[in-house]
Amino acid sequence: MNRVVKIISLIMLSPIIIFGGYIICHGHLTPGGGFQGGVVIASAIALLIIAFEDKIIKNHLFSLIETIGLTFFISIAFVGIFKNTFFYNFLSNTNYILGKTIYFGANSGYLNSGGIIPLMNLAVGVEVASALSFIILSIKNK
Amino acid sequence: MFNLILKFILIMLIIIGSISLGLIFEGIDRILTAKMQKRVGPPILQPFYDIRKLMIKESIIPKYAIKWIFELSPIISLTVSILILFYIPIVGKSILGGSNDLILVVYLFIFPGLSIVLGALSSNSTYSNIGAQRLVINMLGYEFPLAIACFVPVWLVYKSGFSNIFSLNTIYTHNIWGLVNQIGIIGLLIEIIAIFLIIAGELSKSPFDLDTADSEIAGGALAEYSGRNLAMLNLSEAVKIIAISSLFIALFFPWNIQSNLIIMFLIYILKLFFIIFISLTLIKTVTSRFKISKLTGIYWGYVSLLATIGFLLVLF
Amino acid sequence: MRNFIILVITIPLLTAFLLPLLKIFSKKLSNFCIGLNLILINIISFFLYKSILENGNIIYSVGASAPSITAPSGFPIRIILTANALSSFLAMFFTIIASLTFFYSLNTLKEYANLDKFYILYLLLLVGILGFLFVGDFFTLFVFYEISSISTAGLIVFLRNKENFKSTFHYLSIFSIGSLFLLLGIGLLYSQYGFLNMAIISQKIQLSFLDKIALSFIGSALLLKVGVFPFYFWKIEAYKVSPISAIILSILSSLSAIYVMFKIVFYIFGLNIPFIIALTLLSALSILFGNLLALAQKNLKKIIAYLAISELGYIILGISSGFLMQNSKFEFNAIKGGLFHIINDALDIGTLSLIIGVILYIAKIKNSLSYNSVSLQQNEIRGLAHKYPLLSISFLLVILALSGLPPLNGFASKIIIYESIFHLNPALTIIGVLGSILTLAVLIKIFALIFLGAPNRDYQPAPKIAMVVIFIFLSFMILIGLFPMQFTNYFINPSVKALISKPGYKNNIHLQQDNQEQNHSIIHLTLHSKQRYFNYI
Amino acid sequence: MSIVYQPKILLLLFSLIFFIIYLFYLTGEKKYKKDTVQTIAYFSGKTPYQNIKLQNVYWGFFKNFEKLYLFLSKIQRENTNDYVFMFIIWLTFILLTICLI
Repeated sequence: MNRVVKIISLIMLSPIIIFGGYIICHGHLTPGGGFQGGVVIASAIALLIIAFEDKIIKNHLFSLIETIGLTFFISIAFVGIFKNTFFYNFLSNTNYILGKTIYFGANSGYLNSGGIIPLMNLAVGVEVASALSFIILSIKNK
Repeated sequence: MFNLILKFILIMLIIIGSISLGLIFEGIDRILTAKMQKRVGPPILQPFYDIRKLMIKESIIPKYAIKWIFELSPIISLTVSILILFYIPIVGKSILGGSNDLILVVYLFIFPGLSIVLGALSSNSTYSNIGAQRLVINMLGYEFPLAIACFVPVWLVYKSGFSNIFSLNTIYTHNIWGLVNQIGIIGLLIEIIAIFLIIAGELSKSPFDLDTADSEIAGGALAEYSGRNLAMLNLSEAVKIIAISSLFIALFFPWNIQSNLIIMFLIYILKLFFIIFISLTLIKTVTSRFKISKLTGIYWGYVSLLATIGFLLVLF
Repeated sequence: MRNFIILVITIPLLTAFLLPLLKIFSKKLSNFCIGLNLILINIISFFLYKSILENGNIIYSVGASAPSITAPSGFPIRIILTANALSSFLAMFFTIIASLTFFYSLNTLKEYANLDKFYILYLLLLVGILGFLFVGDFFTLFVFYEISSISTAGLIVFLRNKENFKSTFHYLSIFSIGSLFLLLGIGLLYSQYGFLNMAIISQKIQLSFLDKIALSFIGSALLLKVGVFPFYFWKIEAYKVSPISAIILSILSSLSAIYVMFKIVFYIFGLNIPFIIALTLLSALSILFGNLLALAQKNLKKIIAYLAISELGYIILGISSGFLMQNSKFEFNAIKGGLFHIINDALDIGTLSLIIGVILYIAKIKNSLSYNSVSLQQNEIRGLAHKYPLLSISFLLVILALSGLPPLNGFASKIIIYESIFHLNPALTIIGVLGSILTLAVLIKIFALIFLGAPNRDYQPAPKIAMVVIFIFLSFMILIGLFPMQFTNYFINPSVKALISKPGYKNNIHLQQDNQEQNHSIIHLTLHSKQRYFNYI
Repeated sequence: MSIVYQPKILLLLFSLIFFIIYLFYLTGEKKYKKDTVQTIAYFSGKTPYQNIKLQNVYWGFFKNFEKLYLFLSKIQRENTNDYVFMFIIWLTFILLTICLI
């Protein structure tokens, strides 16, 4: 692609990624979550792939990130076993990190309140972003 | 210890008894067919002389044959035919009575056929291959009506509320002819006609003897056997005659006089002669061979139709 | 001890995700890790079975200490896993078979391009199988249905040649419709009763017309997964091209689908007589047509598929006729024969496909379709018995076992089935005897074409570990065949009691009384607080 | 309903009879003239021996049920809408059995 597309895509890269990150982090408050945020980030990476014909991105990098996201997701769930059961929300109602107790009724939504749910959203977001870009890359390579 | 010796003698007695009884009946069968075709026929002990001659001859193993299957299968076929006799009540109770030995006996009858097929296939000759495939088709055929015929008395015993309905002893002690009304009698007679065809098919005698069809495929499944292997196969053939007919005696002709063993055994021999005469000699001399492409049609069509009609009539 | 249920399912999941990371260090390490995790699951499922035998069934709710602690809005949406004697025994048995097939495939499937991807799908399918056994509520049933069908599709397409793509397309198109109907059935139930938990729905169900429609959707989607006669066509496509260890695992997945189908039909919908009668008829048909079609096949792996279908017919014949003969003294024996035949069938068909895998390995036939499943037409493999006596002896033993001839284990379970089915209808026993003689004819045909005759070319030496695995399977078969009574008394009887205990189902497991303060949630108030909460399976 | 099928006794008896028969078998003649014309499988025609061809295994059985196998092979054709169509048919069959009866 010519230079104009390359520069525009570089400029547009950061707002897209920031917006995707916003969707992931506020998963337990606003609509959307890990999956939707990951798709947004994947679209940013797709923009790069099309603009620069993947001179810079290698695909085995994505499968690595994908496995990291997956193992992070499962290991959070396994940590729950020591507390009580699998997938146990050990962070909620502990007033420590992400554990602010919320009382029943309308509130403006606190960021550090979901317990392990935001962590799960983060893991799913990373995994989906790398998986979709891996798919886009393999389609392009065919 | 004494008990063991007694058991061993009993086993030896049954082995020798069944083999000699089978050979004698084969001799009688040959004489009767000869008489029915107006010729003199061999002496009564001719099968014994054949066996002794075969034991002296060389037992040749074909070039590409698999030695261990080729040699073992005749012996296995003979042992299993003798084994069946332990489960069938001949005089009073069967030696190894169990609560479901009818199904066991029906399945044990597959073994001799299976071992002859494997032996014939392993002898790597075209004729024995074709013969073995025909034997499998024959087995496929007669197994269906055999199953129907065997389960008729079981249904009768079940209907009149006895327990252990699959054990041959209960069927043998409760005379099924008593358990059934008039329509049932007709049903059982039809069943007996089907049984004579099944026995002829099981022993692959004249109308169904496609696997050892002499004129078409030169000895068929047993083309490559000679010497002591062929002797084993002939013996297993003879014992199978006794086994299949004594199974159907236990199922369908259980009348007996409760007195000492010898008289009961003589009555058993009489019944045996009656069945073998009709199902073997009579059908063998009268009919000629069926075509292979019609064989399973006849079995699954006419013979099993006959058997099911008998079964349905018995149901009333 | 309580967490064993979830560990059995999630440890293979963890190793499946870790594999790409391990592959970077070394191939040996990743294989070692898979083997280690499979052995771990065996041990855990064995202890699970022992603990269930001692102190009854287990209910395990993921994420909260008790199933009733729920969102404030009041209805309990929890992932719930339940294990009774039958499901934990099947889990223990299937993990043993899966780990043995893993060691077998290490040896014979070396030439696969990227093996670690294969083992990810292999472990995911294992998770799908074990998940089916422990499922407690409908949505997890749908999740495990999806996991196992997508991982089987992955295993089919693994070899990436034209034929595999076609079969995967067939497979995926059927299973997307199947899972659609499953979801439809679950949606119907959820919209009516508001609960996804199988126990509550079984308590509140009134079997209205809408429930019957939901039952038929869920039942036929599960029948599609089982692959009995009418729903068998995807199985031919899948087995024709997939590798041997994938065939064995998909056989196990259809066996675990049988358990779920009968659990749902029996527990949740109450004994729906017409459906069970239809099942007995379909299974009798599948015995006949499975064997008749197997006789006419040219492709080895297709023959395995058809024989598997006919053996499934025996199992469902046993269990469904047991349910039909409600509270008569033959019900226990019929179901015992059916469950016993699940074990024998898994062993027999497993050994048959292992031996055929070794045959393909010996004849240096890679798994591209032109060679994929040796078509018996061109007689490419001949006269194996000359140089491989051990392999031919094990094939002869499989002939005896699969067609149910006396000394081996096939006969032990078939004789129990025949005895108890006879009281329902003698025609079923006659069809059973006919089915076993037809299977015998099929296996003789394979034995004649491959093992006997003059050898036409030299073959590779037989793989060592594969033969060891085959002998382990054979020793299982011979042991069960020789000691059927001891085996059934210790293993099968508790499972049959677990399946039959319909009254027991409701009140033999009381919710672990959880007297922490969270208990006084709204759900407690809404549902007649005096009585104990719910009685779960 | 005592299920008294004892495989152990069956096997014991089988091996005992097998042993006795094998003794009788050994009395027979063992030697034969190896790799002479005797051992070549008997074949009346001139063409050399071929292994069994797959097409004509169990020829009699298939010849008998030709129409059945024609019908069965029609069902299993490899196109998707056939499979989906069959799934829908059997689904309605189960739907009717459950809902109407």
